[in-house]
Amino acid sequence: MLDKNQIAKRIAKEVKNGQYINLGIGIPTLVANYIPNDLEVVLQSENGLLGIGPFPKEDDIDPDLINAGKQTITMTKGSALFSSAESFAMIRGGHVHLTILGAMEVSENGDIANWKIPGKMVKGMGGAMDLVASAENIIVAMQHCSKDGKSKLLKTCSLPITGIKCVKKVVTDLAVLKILPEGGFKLLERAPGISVEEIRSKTEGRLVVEGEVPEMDIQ
Amino acid sequence: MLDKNQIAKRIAKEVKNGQYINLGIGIPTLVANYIPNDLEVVLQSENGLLGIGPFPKEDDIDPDLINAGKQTITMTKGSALFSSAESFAMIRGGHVHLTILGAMEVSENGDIANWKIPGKMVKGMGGAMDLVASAENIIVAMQHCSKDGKSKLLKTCSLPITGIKCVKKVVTDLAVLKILPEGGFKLLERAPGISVEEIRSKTEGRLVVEGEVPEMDIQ
Amino acid sequence: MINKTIKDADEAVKDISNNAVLMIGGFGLSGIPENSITALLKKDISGLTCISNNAGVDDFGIGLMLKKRMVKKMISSYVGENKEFERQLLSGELEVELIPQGSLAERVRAGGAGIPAFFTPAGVGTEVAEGKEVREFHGKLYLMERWLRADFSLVKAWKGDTAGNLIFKGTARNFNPMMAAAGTITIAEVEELVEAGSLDPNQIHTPGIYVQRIYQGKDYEKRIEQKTISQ
Amino acid sequence: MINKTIKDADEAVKDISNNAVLMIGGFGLSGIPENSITALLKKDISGLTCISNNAGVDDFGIGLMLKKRMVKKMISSYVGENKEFERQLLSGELEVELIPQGSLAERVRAGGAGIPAFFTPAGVGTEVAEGKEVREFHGKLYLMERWLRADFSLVKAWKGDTAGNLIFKGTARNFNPMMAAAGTITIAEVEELVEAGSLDPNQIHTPGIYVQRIYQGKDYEKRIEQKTISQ
Repeated sequence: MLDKNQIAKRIAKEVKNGQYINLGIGIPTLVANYIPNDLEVVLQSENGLLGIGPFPKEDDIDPDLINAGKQTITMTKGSALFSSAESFAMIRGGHVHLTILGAMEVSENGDIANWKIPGKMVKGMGGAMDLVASAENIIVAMQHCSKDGKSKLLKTCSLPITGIKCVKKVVTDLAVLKILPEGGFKLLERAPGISVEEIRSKTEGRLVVEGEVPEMDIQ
Repeated sequence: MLDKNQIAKRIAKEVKNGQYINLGIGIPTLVANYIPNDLEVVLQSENGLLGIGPFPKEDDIDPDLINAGKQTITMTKGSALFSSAESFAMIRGGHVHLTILGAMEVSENGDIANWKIPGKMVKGMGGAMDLVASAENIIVAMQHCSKDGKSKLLKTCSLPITGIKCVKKVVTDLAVLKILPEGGFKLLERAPGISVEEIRSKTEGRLVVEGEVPEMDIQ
Repeated sequence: MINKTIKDADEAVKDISNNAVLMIGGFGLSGIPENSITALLKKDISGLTCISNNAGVDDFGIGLMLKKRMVKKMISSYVGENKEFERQLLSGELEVELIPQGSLAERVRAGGAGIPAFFTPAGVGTEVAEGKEVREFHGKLYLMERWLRADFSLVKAWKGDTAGNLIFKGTARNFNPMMAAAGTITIAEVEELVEAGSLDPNQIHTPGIYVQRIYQGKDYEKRIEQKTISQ
Repeated sequence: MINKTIKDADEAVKDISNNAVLMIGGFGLSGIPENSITALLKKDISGLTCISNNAGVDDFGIGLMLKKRMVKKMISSYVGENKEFERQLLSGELEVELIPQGSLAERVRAGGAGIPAFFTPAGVGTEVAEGKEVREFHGKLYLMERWLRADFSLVKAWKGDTAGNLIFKGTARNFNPMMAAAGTITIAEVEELVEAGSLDPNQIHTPGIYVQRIYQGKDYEKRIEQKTISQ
């Protein structure tokens, strides 16, 4: 079973040279730590920055420079600042190649729910609805099951959804799964030591298994 | 009968303190020369400038600084540069208070034609259609009649129109006329020495004359 | 050049009264109009509609206006980080309209730019789409969204000049430029107010045409929500 | 940072072929991509659709492409100042779509921003409205206009860096930023190309994400159409 950093590490392998990438809050933010140094990529912050750098040293903190999670950040060389309208013009216009975000539920046809639990929690969708409706490639980082053991990979989402038919791939603590165009979670890789049977028992949506399923490489 | 500069001079009296103004090509451009110095106004150039200054001295010519008529210009203090999208956002959003432009025809309900003569001339509408559809106050500067003596103040425009029910006032070589909300040219002022009868005979659209019509003050 | 300078925050907000619709710039606590909010808090008004990406935190920013019960309705994309907000929301005391962040940014931009409606893919198939027109373009579904405009827009810039031109700094720009354009009366507070002619016209983020009042702000706290450092 | 630098104009336009849809920045002859146009003129291609506010003059800019009969269709707001253009138009050799300048600017912006359609008042009641949906909002009539996108956008900036970030100068900015965002492949030529990190991130007009290729231009003529001086 992978921990958060291992999930992030596995997702980092999906990143390609030359991509502009939006990382959501939580596990997705950790992905930045594992992107190989030989890849040239640019991280977008939806509050108006292309070129997120590492967190600042104590002396370099600038309250006028934060990411979408309101964390203090720095800028890389060649970065650019802009308004929120320009930021979402980029996202909506398909200029951001890859979006990595967390989810509370994903359905077998690629629907995602991550913004609201009726009666319990309403923080708002922030930029998530724009991101999932726009990016050409959307990867979800999440736990395979909730804390009380219920599958979060479902036939249909039970929570209010954030977007329809948009998720392309899911990386959980147990597996890497691709959403098939015709619907269904195709099992691509297993976490080290996790059996296909265990994944099947913890996946409520249709699981598609073809041939031998390799273990993930998270080195 | 007024010459071009006198028409411009008369229109300059319509300008109010604190206004943002777009001046079209031709007579409207001349208006800038007659705006009283004690008025603070800002001239907009639709190709991306707020704060048009005087034409440059020979040594100050900058090919990267032109107005919508492609003339070399200068900038006033406190000016701002922006893109064409931002420029028309300003215009469409109603932030420009006054638009002064030329016309080939104006109708008694405020329609204007100034961009095309079928079969003869098609230069394009440029920014005129956006301006007339957006500005809260539109004043037309034009000759009362064409070179062959035909009235250009009509019941309905004969040429393809640029905008409907948008012109508020017309200043010609013969008169100042207000377009009434219910339709019709209300004669406000006569050019020095021009009789109401002459104006009536040269106005094809409905002319409304009430009481004594004063002569223009073009000092 | 038209001079937009006024004395201070109190003068800036003097005619904001009950039931006004306000836009308030900022993302989280970054780039919020601290002085104008402080001046508003001194006034005895209520029934406000606030359009702002966030709702501040419990003891800073719009959070203080919520605590004082000045706000009838919030229009935002994200309102976490705020217990008083959550309480008023769950108890029904506060009306809340949640909008995808990009739709919010674009609806405000459309308000300033005179575009009454446009189509966006954000929210298709979700509860955000309820009651909205859905239309297909090029094989993809889009929602029709309307412009947002405000009686007053409160924005905060880094530098500004007496003609109302504004320059923002870092990610404190965020919603401020669009809100400046979408307010009938736009009130800008700046960290540094200079004479018209002192700023490079090529570097202006918000042209002065959008700003009706500008003043020199003071005592900026610029509170940080998530101080994060690397060792 | 991703490096977008390429050698020169010839390399920049090498894969532009017959029937491509191009956007070309500039207003009049100001801010036009002189080097990219010159490189295009060396190629043996035709059937191009050119989206550009103007069509150059007889012996400069897009006018030269018209003379060489490379262009099948022009989409512009104003095409005066060009006799060859007028001849091809009146003879029917050239297809022309005239669009109000603000609608052109906004349609290009919409293309880059992923907004397939929006409403504008420009052209209501005129022949521009023919075949377009008309709708009333807040008591005023508006036309629905669609986005414009291009296979290639040719833009010209003052300064640029290797990451593709652009800064324009004066009124030479005009249509260049929106066109940069609306091209599948955007080719930027600049007067001064610098290393990523040399430009102030706060002063970038076009973020590098929109630019696929950037090169150092040369021999700018910057021809003036209406030299006007005050005595």
